[in-house]
This record gives sequence, C-alpha cells and structure tokens, in this order.
Amino acid sequence: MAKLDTPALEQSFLNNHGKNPIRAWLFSTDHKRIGILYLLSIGFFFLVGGLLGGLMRIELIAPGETIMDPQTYNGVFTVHGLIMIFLVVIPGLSAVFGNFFLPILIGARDVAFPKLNLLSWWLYIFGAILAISSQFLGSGAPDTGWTFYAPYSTETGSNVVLAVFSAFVLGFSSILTGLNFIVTVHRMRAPGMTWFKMPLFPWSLYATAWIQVLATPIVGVTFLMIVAERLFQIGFFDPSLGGDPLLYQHLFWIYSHPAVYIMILPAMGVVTEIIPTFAKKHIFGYKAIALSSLAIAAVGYFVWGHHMYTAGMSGTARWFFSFLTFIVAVPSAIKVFNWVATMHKGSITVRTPFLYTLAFIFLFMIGGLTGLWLGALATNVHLHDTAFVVAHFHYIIFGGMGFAFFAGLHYWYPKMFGKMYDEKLANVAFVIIFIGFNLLYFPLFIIGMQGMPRRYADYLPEYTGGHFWSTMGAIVLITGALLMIYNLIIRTRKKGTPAEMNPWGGKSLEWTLESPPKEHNFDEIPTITENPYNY
Amino acid sequence: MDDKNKKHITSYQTYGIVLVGLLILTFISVGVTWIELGPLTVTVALLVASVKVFIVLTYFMHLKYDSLFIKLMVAGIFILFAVIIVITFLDYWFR
Amino acid sequence: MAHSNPLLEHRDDEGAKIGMWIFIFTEILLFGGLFLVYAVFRNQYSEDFHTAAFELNAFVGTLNTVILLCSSATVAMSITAVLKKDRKTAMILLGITLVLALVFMVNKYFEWSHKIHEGIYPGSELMADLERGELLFFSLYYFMTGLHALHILIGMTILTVILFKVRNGSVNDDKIVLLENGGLYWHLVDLIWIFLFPLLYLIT
Amino acid sequence: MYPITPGVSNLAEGVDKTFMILFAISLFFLIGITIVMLWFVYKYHKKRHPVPSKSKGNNTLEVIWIVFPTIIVLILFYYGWIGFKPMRDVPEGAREVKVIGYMWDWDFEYENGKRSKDLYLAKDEPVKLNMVSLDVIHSLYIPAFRVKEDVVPGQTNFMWFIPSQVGQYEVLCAEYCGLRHSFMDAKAYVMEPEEFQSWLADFDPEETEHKGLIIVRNNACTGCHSLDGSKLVGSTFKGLYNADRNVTEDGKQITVKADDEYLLESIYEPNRKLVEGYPANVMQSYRKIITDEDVMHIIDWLKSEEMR
Repeated sequence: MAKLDTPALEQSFLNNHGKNPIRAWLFSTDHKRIGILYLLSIGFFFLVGGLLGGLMRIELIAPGETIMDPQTYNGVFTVHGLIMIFLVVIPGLSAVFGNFFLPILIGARDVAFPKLNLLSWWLYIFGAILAISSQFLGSGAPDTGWTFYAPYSTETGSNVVLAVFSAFVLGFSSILTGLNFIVTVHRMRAPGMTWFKMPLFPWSLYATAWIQVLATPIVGVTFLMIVAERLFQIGFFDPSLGGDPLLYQHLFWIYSHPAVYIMILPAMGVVTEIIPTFAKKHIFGYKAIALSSLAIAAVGYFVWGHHMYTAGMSGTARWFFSFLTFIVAVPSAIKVFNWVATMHKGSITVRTPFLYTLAFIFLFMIGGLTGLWLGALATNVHLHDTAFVVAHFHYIIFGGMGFAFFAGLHYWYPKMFGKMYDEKLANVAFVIIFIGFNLLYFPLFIIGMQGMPRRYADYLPEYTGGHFWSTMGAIVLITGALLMIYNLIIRTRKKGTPAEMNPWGGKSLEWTLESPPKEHNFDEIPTITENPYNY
Repeated sequence: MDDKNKKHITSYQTYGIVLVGLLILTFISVGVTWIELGPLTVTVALLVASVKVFIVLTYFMHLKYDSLFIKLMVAGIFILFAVIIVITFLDYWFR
Repeated sequence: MAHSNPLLEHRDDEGAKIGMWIFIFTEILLFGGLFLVYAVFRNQYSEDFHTAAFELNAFVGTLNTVILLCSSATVAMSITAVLKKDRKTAMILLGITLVLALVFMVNKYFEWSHKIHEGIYPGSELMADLERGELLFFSLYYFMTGLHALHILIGMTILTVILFKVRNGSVNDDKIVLLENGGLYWHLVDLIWIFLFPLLYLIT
Repeated sequence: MYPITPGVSNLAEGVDKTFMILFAISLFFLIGITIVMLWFVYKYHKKRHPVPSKSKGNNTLEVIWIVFPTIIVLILFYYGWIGFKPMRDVPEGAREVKVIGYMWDWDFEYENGKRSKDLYLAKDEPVKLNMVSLDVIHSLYIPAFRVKEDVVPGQTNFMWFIPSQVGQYEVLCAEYCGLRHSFMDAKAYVMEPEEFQSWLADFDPEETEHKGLIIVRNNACTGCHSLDGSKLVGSTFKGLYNADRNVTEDGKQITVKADDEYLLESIYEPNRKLVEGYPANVMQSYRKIITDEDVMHIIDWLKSEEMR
C-alpha cells in the first residue's frame, strides 16, 4: 500500500505495526481494510469485465466474423455479464464505500459483526474463483447469458453448473453484507443520532441491505434448482417433464430486478453526500430523499415482471407490472429534483467528484427516462431484447452506478489513503470517460429502435454505422479509464501530496477524522445533535 | 444494555403445555384427512399449520417477549411472501 | 496495541439476535422460492399431486413431525435450564434434541431408500413414465425434504458446538445469546417442516 | 430525427404514438433539468455567489414534484397500455399460421398444410401466428410490424397483426437461443391478396415427403445440418451416406465409412466419433428422442436419390 511517510499515515489503519502484511490484510476484521480489499478485487474484476466488453465491441465493429466465432462470442458476453453483475456492480458501492464509511458516518468503530464481514469478503473471493474457473473447467465456458434462462441453461453442453453455483456463493456473500449493515444501522448509531439525523448514504445502504437480504435467497434456491435440473432431471423448468420455463423467469427476476436497486441505491446515496458538500448548502428535502430510498426498495421489489412482457404472461400480469413500473419511477424523479434544487442558491465549487456527480445526474436521467419507454407496454413490445435495452441498462448501471462509484472514489480517496491525487489529470480523465461513454452507448439506442436484437454475434449491414461508432466509443472510454487508474494508483503513489483532514469542506463525520483514519476511527464516540448538512 | 438483566425465564411447564398443544394440532390435521372435505382438505391443513407456526414463533422462538421491531419484521416477512405468491399468480390465474 | 484493542470490543446481544432473525428470514425466503414452485405446479396439476401424495407414507411423516416438535421443545427448555444455572439439565436436554434429530434423519433415510428402491427418484425410468404432475410432485418431494434434511444436519452441528460450550461454561446464564440463536435456527427447521408435512403428506 | 423505419402494420400506430409521446416528454425533462442544473452551477458558483442560502427544503415544491410526475407517469402508463391492448384482441376470422421455432430456424405452416421457410402474408388481411418451440425459448420479432412474442417450449403463444404495405421485411429471433441465435432469421413477404392466394394454392398435399426427412425436420436436425452441402454447425446431410469420414475416436485419428452402424452411433453417441473440423459437446444424444425405427427411416432417406 501507500508508503507511510507522514505522521497521519503512521497512526492510521494502514500501518501494519510490524505484522506480516499479507496476514494483516487478508485476515483483518477492520471494516476499512475490508473495504479496501473489496476495492482492489472489484477494481480487478472491473478491468477483466471491461476487457471482455472491449473484445465484444471489436467483434461487432463490422458485420461478419472479425476476431471470434459465434460460440466464443456467446461465451464472452456471458462471462462479461457474470463478472460485471455478480462481481462488480452488486457488491460495488455498498461493499467498498459502505464497508469503509458506513460505521464512520454513523459514529461507530466497526460494523456489528466484523468477523462475518471478513467472511463475506472471503466468500466473495471463493465465488469469484468458481466463476472464473467455470470458464476453463469442464465442458467449455457457459454460453447462456448471465440470465441462465431455462430450458437453454439446462440443455446446453457448457459448464453451467459451476457458473450457477458461483452465483449462489456470491449471493450468500451479498446476504451477509446486507445483514451486517442492517444490524449496524439499527444498533450502532452514535448517541443522539436518530434516524432522521443519519446521513443519507447510510439511509440508502440500509434500504439496499434489506433488498440484499430479502431478494437474494429466492435466486439462490432457483440456482440450486438449475443445478438439480442438470444433474438429476427434476424437471421444474423442463417442459418435456411438465415444468414451466416461465416459472424460472419469475423466480429469476424476483431477485434480479431488485438487484438493479441494489446497484443504484447506494449510488444515489453517494451522490446525495457529494452535492451538499460542493454546493455548501443543506440537502434539499432530507426526509423525501431518505424515504424515497425505502419507497424504491419496497415498490422495486414487485416490478420484476416487466422483464417478461413478451414472454407469454397473462394480460393481467402485464398491465399490473407495467403500472407498478411507472409508479417506481416517481421516487427516482423526486431524488433528481431534490439534487438539482440543492444546487439552487448554493455556493458551488466544481471539483472532480462534483463533475462526476453532474455527469451521473445527466446519464441517470437518460437511463431512467428510457426506462419509461421499456416500462410502457406498447413500446416494450418493439424494444424488448434489442440493443436499446443494452443501452438503457448501461446508462443506468455504468452511467449511474459506475459514475457514482468514480465520484465516490475521487471524493473519499484522500480520506481513505491520506493522499491527494492530481486533480487536473483527474478532470482530463473525466472528460475522456464521459465522451467515450456516450459515444459507446448512445448509438445502441438508435440501432435498438431500428430493430437490432441483443446478444447477436453478427448483424445485418444496416446497423453497421451504429456499431462502428459504438466501438470507437469503447476505445475512447477504455483510454479514459486507464488514465484515471494511472492517476489514482501510480501517479499519486509517487507524487501525491498529503491529504488534509477535510479537503472539500464537508460536514459529515468522516471529515472530523484524520486522513486516513485511525484503526478505531474515533478516540471518543461523538454525540450527534443535528444531521450533517447544516452549512 | 438494560434488557439483558430482565431476561424472561419461561417455565418448563409452559413449554410442556405448548408441546402438547402442538401435538394435538398435528393429530387433528392428520385426522381431518380421513374426512372427505374435497378441496377444503388443503385449506384446513394449511390453516392448522399456520396456527402451529404461530405458536412456535410466539413461545418457542420467544417472540412474545421480544421487541416490537422484531415482531414487525417477522410479520413483514410473511406478508412479503404472501404478496410474492399473489403477484406471481396474477400470471398463472389469468393465463 | 492494534490487537485486543479495548476500544474495538463490542458486545450487543440484542444486535446478535436481530442478526439471527434476519438470517432466518433469508432461510424462510429460500424455502419460499420452493413453496412458490409448489404452489404453481399444485395449481396446474392438482389431480396428479393428489394421487402422488398417496404414495408417501403419512405415518412416517406424522412420526417425524412429532419428533421434530419434541426436539423443538427440548431446545427451548434447555434455555430455561441454562438461565436457572442448571447446566446438567441443559446438557441432557440438548442431548435429547440431538438424539431426536438423529432419529428424524434415520427415518428420512429409510423413507428415501424405500422410494428409491421402488424406482421413484428423479431421472429414473419409472419417473419418466409417470404423469407429469406426479413426476413434479416427487421431484419437489426430494428437493424440499432434501434441502430440509441438509438444514437438520447444519442445525445438529450448531447444537453440538453449543452443547460443548455449555459444558465448558462459555455459554452461561449471562452469555446465553449463542444458545438462543442456535435454538432459533432449530425452530426454523421445525417451522419449515410444519408446512412441508401437510403439503407433501396430507393432501391425499 | 425519427430514427426508425415507419411501421407497416395496424399495431404500429399505437406503438409509434406512445413512442412519440415518450420521446417528447423525455426530451423535455432531460434538456430542461440539464439546463437548469448547469445554470445553477454557473449562477451560484462560489465566485458569483459566495454565501449559500440556509434553505433546507420547501414543502410546496416537494408536493408539486411528487404529484406532477405521478400524473405524468400514469398518463404514460395509459398510453402504453392502450397501444398494447389491441395486440391481445384477435379479430374473428384472422388467418391462422402455425410458427415452429427451433435451433436455429423458423418454419411456417399454413391452414392447407403448406410449409415454408419464410412468412408469406396477404396485405390488409389479419393473420394470427400460433407459435411453438421444439427446444428452447425463441422470440419472433418483426421490427417493421412492431410485434414480438416469445416462442416458449411447452406452451403456444400467439401474436396477430394486419400488414398494411406490400414489401419484404426482416423476421428475427430476439431471445438468445445459443450458437446460431444471430443467424436465425427469415423474411416476411407481404403480397396483394390475390397473389397470396395463388401462392398458397401452389401446393400439392398429395406429394408426400420422405418419412426420414419429416423425422429429421421435426427434430430440428436441419438447424445444424444442411440439406444442400453447405457447412453449418454440423456437417451436411448431402452426400453423407457411405462417404469417408475423418474422425477422432478416443484421441486417435481414423477414417471410417458413414454406413448404417456409424450413422446410428452418431445419432445416439454424437461425441464418440468426432468428425474433423467440428467441436465436441454441441450435439446431445438423441437416444431417448429418436427411436431405432425412426433412425432406420433417416438412413433410408440418406440413401435416397435426392440426398446422394
């Protein structure tokens, strides 16, 4: 890790105190160290997933076979989805920044169950190893897409069992993190910190944790059924044995739709922390934001069927799910309005984290509004399973969750590592990433509307233009991401200046600690009298 | 940490009575299957099972003496599950 | 100084209990997914389910229900015993629970091997010739009772560990939350069975 | 501006109307909020506005932007639903066409028993597609008609529409179905009704096909094995019988003749003798699916004049 060359670093949690550094990191129950372990492992898998995505884009640069045959392409998009969904975006913000900052933001010394927290990380690594080895062991890389739709997933000759089992293990890790956070928020808030004096990032983590706990078991047992289906022919999803393929889709989406909120809610929480700090103004409508997180979690649990409008569901189910889908758009809209209103009459400084935040709001709006197009029954029939969905999904997950992750990373980096990065270079990287992102995904909206289906290894010539520009965007985006990583890791290590305690002038509890914090965070647990947004 | 000292001790007798009650309910639900009730059989069996579950939750699992928060959570889970079933059946009933 | 830092020591029994309950919720929903599958197929093939359930031995099912209920009671009583500082009774009660659990598993073993011997198991030729609903019923039977039996085994392991901790005194009337949580887990196994029993054995 | 080709069915109107409404509302909010946000960042920049206001919120505003979006999304839901509703109401007397999806091709079967690889339609005549799948889930998608419905094994899904313009349109598979998913396409030909009638009548039900060919087609073998000598996922059926095959068995390269015994084994244990140039584990065993007797019909068909 960083060289311990300042007094603050010397006293911080980063100091191994002469112990074997590998043991001191891999078996640490300190929530901050576990957060950093997650950051490194998630960062690694993000690069692997991004590389696979880049390969897919190169294959699609022109019609016909470019660099891989269709079977390889099918394997690559499955692994890309598997890694990005289960190893990057689902743990993503809550495992990295949640672990590091949840206890600090509520004035605690650690999470409720530190050992369980470490176990979660180990399960994550175990699941990751299984997921990666499913690519190489057995009868070939899984080629089902990350959705594992039956009966294809129960019939294909590829190594589905291991891939599905890895997702099960990763789900278990996610459940334990959620459980830990719920108890932490309930039991470990500092004296005086009532629910409505709690910062809004913990609020969003709390809502997220409930979804993790309540949705994941359903997909867990579903994955077990897929395993049993393949190994013992139990036939739940196999029509030739009387089973029902749509039942699989119900069970799968009961989890996997709420999973989208596991990804995006913490992102909203991070943004909600960043905006008041840089606008120097109280967050607009604190309660509305806090409660809308719960509303999104609650209503979002029951909209899973909008992934199945064209699957042959009953008409009643179709309009019911469409109706709820539109309702769940409202709390998201409330948040956007409140973020913008917070900037009104503030005193704004535009620094790197704030740039990412502005981009987040813009991209999230595109993702959210196109979500309405997919939620509407009539347009969904045309757009479902096309590149439009791919674009919408990446605008929400990458443009939303990803940009919020970058915002949080730049926001809390000085606190986590005690060093300040080169902000000019960070801003340059931001501009490249922003341009590359839009160039990559916006054309997919257009060719999707024209009828380009998703998961196609090859396509008709009329879609060539869109695919070409999209691939160009991928190259720009990867360049920007590499520049950001270079700036944060290599350059800061050599040339970073020691970070101040409160570089942005924030009011929440983490800014009252040293950069980086001591192992036990607080010498004395603070007593809270007001919420942290009174500028 | 004041709740730690005020731990409620349930007597052996209470558990004994609860167990006998549960066993009686079990035999009732078995006995009912010998009566021809048609489609009602399942309803009765599930009803009896629900009563048993309620008793186990209340006494064996000490919900009676737990905080309101835990009680609400437990109730919430069963409601959540019921809602999932109903929503899924919006598809199956009307297909 | 970093290790055994008194500032990091933290004990919260209520928090541990909430954590256990949340874990139990995940288990309920894990089985909930299966109950949903059951509900869908039962709705689709109610006649076949009816006939297939005749094939199961209601007597063994009832016996196992009784066994599990008794074991639940003994676990609950062991908490009373520990709170009354009666370590010996607590250990005996936990021991009885483990024995009952073992009897349950033995019954289950004979029940399964009897069915397998008859040729009714997923993937068998006899299964493939059954009506589709009957096939699904038996698949559900194996899957649900199998997963439940796995939970019994996990519960037995947990209770064994706790038994030793009661013996060496690290679970006592002041530090009882481990036993309480182990008990909660055992009651969960009971809860699941209370629903499995009528749905599999009594819908004839 | 309007990025998609015009819809050419009766259902396209509802879809495209919803589309335009959503497009207008989305654009309004996206541009409006973005401009307001950037304007705030400019106007209330620290340089121009050093002292921030102490405001914490405004209940009136909050209520407005809870109620207002709720009304808008309900309106949007309504249009989405109204545009969708006719897709489920099939008019009386619609022509029924059976669609069979399999890895990786489509078959269309008409009321007189005529089968075709492409979909032939009469302009301005309602048609109902009854769709079944022989293996995994597919999805029939005709972008120009704005219709899509999954083709699910074990159940019959349907869609209907009235094509409104003569022409040739793409038929695609929109649900991922494995190796050749992106090549599972067909054409929809919309013709004048008289023209369609004569196409439909150009069919002799007496002219029976070889039993082996029917078995091969019903088991979707033709998705991977061509009838005309071209190489797909698997080798072609054309000229297969008694040809020399370079195969790998237990890691050894040998040459065998594609005789009766070899063909039977290849259907029941496809991975035993792997023909050079084709991957393992793509084909499953058909031991439980195709009976010995049916295999004999297939071999008989492979011996026939048309396949030599």
